[in-house]
Amino acid sequence: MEYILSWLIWLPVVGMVAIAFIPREKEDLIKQAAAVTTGVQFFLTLVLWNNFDSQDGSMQFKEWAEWIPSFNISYHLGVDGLSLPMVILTGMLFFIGVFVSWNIKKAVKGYFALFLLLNTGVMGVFLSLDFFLFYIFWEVMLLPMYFLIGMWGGPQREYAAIKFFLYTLFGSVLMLVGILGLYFSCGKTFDILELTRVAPEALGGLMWWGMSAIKVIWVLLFIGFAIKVPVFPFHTWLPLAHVEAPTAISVLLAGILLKLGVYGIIRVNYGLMPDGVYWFSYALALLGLINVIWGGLCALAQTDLKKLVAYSSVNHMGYSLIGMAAIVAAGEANGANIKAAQAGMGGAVFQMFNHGTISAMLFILVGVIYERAHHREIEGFGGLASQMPVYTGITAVAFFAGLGLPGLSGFISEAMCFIGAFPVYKTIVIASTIGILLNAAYFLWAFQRIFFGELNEKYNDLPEINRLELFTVVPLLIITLFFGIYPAPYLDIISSTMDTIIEHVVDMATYASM
Amino acid sequence: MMEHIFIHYSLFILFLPLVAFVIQIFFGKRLPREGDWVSIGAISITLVLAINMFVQMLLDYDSDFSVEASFVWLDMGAFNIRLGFLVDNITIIMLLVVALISTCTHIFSTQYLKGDIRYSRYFGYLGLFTFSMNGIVLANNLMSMYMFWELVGVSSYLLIGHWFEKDSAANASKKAFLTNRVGDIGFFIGIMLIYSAVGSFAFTDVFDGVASGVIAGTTLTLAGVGLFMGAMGKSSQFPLHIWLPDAMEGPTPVSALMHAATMVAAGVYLSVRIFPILTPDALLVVAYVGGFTAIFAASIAITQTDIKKVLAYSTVSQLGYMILAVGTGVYTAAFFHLLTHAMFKANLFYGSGSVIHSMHHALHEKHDHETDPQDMRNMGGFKDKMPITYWSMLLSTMAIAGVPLFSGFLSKDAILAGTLSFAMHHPEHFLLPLFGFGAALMTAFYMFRMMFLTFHGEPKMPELIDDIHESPKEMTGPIVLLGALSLFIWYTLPYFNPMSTHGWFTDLVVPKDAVVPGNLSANEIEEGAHHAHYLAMYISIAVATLGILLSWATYIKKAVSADQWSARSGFLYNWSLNKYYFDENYDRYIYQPTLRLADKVAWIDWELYDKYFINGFGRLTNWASKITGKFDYDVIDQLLVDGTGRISNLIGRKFKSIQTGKLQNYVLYVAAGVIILMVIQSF
Amino acid sequence: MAEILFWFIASLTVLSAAMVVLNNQLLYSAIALLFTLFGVAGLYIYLWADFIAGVQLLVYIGGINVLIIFGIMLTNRISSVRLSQTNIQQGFGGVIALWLLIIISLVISKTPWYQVTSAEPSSTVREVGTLLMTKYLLPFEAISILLLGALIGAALLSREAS
Amino acid sequence: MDQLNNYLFIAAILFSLGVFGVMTRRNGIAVLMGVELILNAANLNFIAFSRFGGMNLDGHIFGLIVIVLAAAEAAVALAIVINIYNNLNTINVDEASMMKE
Repeated sequence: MEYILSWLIWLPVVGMVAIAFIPREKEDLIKQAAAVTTGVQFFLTLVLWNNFDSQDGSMQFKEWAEWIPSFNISYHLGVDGLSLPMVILTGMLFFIGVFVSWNIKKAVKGYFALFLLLNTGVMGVFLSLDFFLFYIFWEVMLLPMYFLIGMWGGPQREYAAIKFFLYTLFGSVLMLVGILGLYFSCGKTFDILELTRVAPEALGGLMWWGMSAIKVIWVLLFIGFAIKVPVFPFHTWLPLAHVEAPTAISVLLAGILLKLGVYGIIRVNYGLMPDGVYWFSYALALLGLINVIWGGLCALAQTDLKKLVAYSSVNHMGYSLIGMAAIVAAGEANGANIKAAQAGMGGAVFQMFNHGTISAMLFILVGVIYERAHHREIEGFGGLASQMPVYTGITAVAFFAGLGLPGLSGFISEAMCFIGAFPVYKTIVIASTIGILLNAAYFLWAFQRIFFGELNEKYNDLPEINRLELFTVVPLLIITLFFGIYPAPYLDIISSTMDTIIEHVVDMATYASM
Repeated sequence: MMEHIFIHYSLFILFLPLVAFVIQIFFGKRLPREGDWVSIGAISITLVLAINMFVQMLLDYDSDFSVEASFVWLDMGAFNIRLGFLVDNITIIMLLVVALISTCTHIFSTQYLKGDIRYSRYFGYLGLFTFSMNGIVLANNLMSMYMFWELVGVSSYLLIGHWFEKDSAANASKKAFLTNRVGDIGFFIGIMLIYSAVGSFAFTDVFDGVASGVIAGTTLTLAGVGLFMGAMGKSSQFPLHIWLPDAMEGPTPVSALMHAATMVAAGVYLSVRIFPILTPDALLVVAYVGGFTAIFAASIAITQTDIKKVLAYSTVSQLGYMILAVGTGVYTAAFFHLLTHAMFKANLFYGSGSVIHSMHHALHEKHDHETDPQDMRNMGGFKDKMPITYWSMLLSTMAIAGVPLFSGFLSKDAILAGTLSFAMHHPEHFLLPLFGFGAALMTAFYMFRMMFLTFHGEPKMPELIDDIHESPKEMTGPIVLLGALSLFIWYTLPYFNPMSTHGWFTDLVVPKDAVVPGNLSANEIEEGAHHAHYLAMYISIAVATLGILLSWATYIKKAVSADQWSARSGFLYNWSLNKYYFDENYDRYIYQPTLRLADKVAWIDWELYDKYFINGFGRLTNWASKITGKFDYDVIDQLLVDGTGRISNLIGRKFKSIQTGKLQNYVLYVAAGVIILMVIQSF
Repeated sequence: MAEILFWFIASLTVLSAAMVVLNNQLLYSAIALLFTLFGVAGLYIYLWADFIAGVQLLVYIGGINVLIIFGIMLTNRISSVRLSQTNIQQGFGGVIALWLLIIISLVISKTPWYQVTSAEPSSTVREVGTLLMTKYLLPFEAISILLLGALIGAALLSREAS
Repeated sequence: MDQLNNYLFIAAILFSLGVFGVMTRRNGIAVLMGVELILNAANLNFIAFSRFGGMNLDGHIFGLIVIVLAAAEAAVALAIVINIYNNLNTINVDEASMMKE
């Protein structure tokens, strides 16, 4: 148990090295190796969950080792209720991702090696508590993603990959500047826990070029994270990257990588700059609203099913942003409404997880139909419900989960986000409820066009979803259903940590005007 | 209170249909008879349990009976949600209604959908619906009510779209869901308004909170109107009424169960539940929406020729009545009407289903697939061919028209009395009773029009009449049962006065005081209604008679020509026939603009913002790099660097001979270099 | 006696080393190298390094030197071609080497070396073994992997081009 | 014989001879022999410093490592020489001067 976090991070690298030694012709062996690696990692995440103390809102399983002492950089890992669900999600989706990629034909060896490298990067970001380490893992993620999209993607893959790369790089450069700003103004440390302690005071009142340092750093870091979320107007890489990426990569992109943005904002921006939270929360809610409406409208207009699902991600992450903004409800100025803050933060974090499972499911399902029909034009289908009843049923559940049907997990988190933000941002929340209508509209309309009506003659021998595909999608379905009916296990994990974060933000903020 | 036996019953009633749903979805196709017996068995058990509860309630005869049980569903510390059951007399009655109609529908469907390709799925969805509906009925808090509310919407979506090969069915199902969602948004905003003030979802806490004044005034009005918007969506009130007529694309038993008796009544049920927190302003909104819907839908029903459309608009109109009753304060009357309406309207739908069924078979015999089996213009003279259907439908028609001795008379009378008394207290709202009585007149007219066109007169398609048969007993059974339940006697026991609603219902469902400070108390409302009772009764008997007579004169005696009248009324007739062009206008002013907006937004996002703005950065960088590249090459590279290079080249050529490529020369130079360095160092 | 033997060994080492680099007959050079290695092993014994001396004998003389001789045999047709070789740039090289020697000698003689007198251990094998298994375990492992790699690499390099 | 400088001088001579060999010999194997001389010189220094530096056995370890390295190096170098011989039919290093331009 002692080094379990390190194991989680480095296990994929071991798998990658192992794959490097397998001759490229033995494709099955490579796939099996990847499956075993990710499977073991997934199992370890479950072990971690089992040993996790959900009553403790602070960091657990901490590991610390000196790394570059001259710059005060250390190898510092830890997990809390915010990162644990994401770690489990990562383990699960990468495991499933291997099976989604089972039919990859081109350069199998390279694909799975990069796949596992990506895994290490993602795990590392979620677990590292040193900013420098965090940044390194953040960049480690970027490279395999670039190649995975650029080499195994669709027709426009190079364009999509380079766009993704530049967009994200732009964000991470700003982030790096922010990190350095923090480093030099907060006692030359990269340790996130240490920064969380000292930054609120060290930054208070600090002025740079006539601007408050908090604002500057907040904005720098926020843009870095916002590109990943993606927050309007930094979202346009997403549809393209999603559409061009191979199915498994879309799954991971939507399922995990988008969560890094929200995770980063909560972990870093909220932890280090409580005053910034108060300053920015209105904008956060507003951006959430724009995400919801804009994403919803764009999704409504799409003719490509995968692009629709991609825009639905923009829409869904908007709810998360709105929920996050609710943390200010706990402040004195807003009546110390702890209830609302808990609901909003819990909803935002729950929404991350739910969107992870639901969008993963949606992308897998899009992949299934694409593999059979070789196109994704919504108008090009029709009447598939009578041809593929099982597939239709599963897609129906996934779509209903996407449009926030009670009984499926998406509803609870969306409702919590709204309930949390409502006392503080009534207008924004009321306006964004239009989003749930748009949600329903674009999902149902697409569903009708694909599955209802007379069966398109072209597709009267389309095979039903097969066992491998069922194996990838059914677990997600079960999770969605389970948390939709009984969300308590998830909320148990996060609630202590959410309390810690809320308390921290409320207590550490100076409420000085900036 | 958790131990109360009713809670256990409720658990079974709630979850048995769900179990049936799960079994049907996963194993239905493989079971004998496609597993309809599983669903019927499950639903029958719930019916038995519901009857048991109902009998218990009658035996106890306690108007204050209420048990509650809840559990923590979601807990984050301060923020937590408890879900649970609230069982009181209203719940028990409603459970019985749902279980009864649902059982009838299940049995009816075994014949109506015989041989359907998705037979087992259909029964599964019925189970899902019954589960969700029971969930709404049993909810003790707004949150679980909202959740089941949406689930009901989904089961309705699935059932309306049962024959999804037809585009009209697929469209109707989507329309139903989306229109309901509009209402649900209001519902959810209402919930949030209340929760942010009260901090709890449970009805009891909400009532306490409102009573203590933590939420009042405009906010409370808005919250009430928000919650009522949910009811508007589900109960298909103007202007969200558009989905219900289209929902008739679903199988007729479904229309009977959901779109007549139970699901659409959920809105009324919600209004009844939240009645205590509605402020006078909110109530006024409710009353006007209900009243207008009642007369508006009735005026459409008059001209419809599709038998199910007539019934659909009639349902909208009757729901408007109930909402009107809630708005005018006599909410128990609304619930009473819900109860009676559930019985007779379900029966009317069964009857129409029976007619359509045999029309369908007759047309099938003739290999005629063009003629619409639901169009009343193709019917007529079925009375002798389908006597059971005819007679029991007649009972229900009497009930809905408000003929004394029938159940509808009692409940309608109670509503009209409440409305009248409200208008007496507030003369400025004289429109409300006018809406009520106008609608009553039209109801009597169009319902008998439907009966006459279908069952009386000469057959319009004589070639069919030989093939028209009475439906099998699985279908006639429910029809007879519910026809019988249209009689007044069942609702007034243990009393036998056909002119008074007094009976077990009024004894057990007693109006409670509103908790909003300053509202009229239940007693005051009761008093007023009581005073208006006889006046209302006379008027309503008069308008019902008038309506029936008019109808008789037009369609039996032909003393009045319907065609002439319709020609003479000009645009009014066209408006009514075309449902006041609501669908067209919504399409033109809401759907299309939204889609265009979406296209526009997507275009801006993709073609403009991304291609020009974001990629503009790329192009800018590209351009800048070209400029710098040119500068780099022409100036720095060619002039400076290459200049240096040329000089170096010159020097290099001189030293070229040193570069022998022989390793050992290099070693030698290295060693020499070391020595030179050492010598220099030593100085 | 020991003193005389020491000087004998020292001169043997130096002289045979000179033979190695100066002799034109390749095979003689190899034999001379053998003597040099022997001499160095002898010096190790004077330095109380019995184990290293043994390793020197085993590895250098038993292994490397034999390997070199094999190399010579393999790359020269022993019967037909003369087994000699020629030197290049001897003059320049000699000057450089001499200068190196002079400078190093100066350094050696000018530097006040830090010295500690200590008792002669009975055997160093145990200590060396212990050190290898404890303090120097990682280098030990690394060097063994290196050796393995070198072996494989050598085998790969010298096989017939396919 | 109990003088550190004696050993150092011997090592210095060996080293110089080795360098001389590496610089001047044309035959690859002979160059290799020069390298071996240099290595031995270094090793002698290690052991000598160990002996006069308090009998610290770290030097011995380094000596061992150097010997092993020498073995590895000899193996690879000879393999290369044989390879060159196979390809160019000579092992004179100055003839294998493809590095030149």
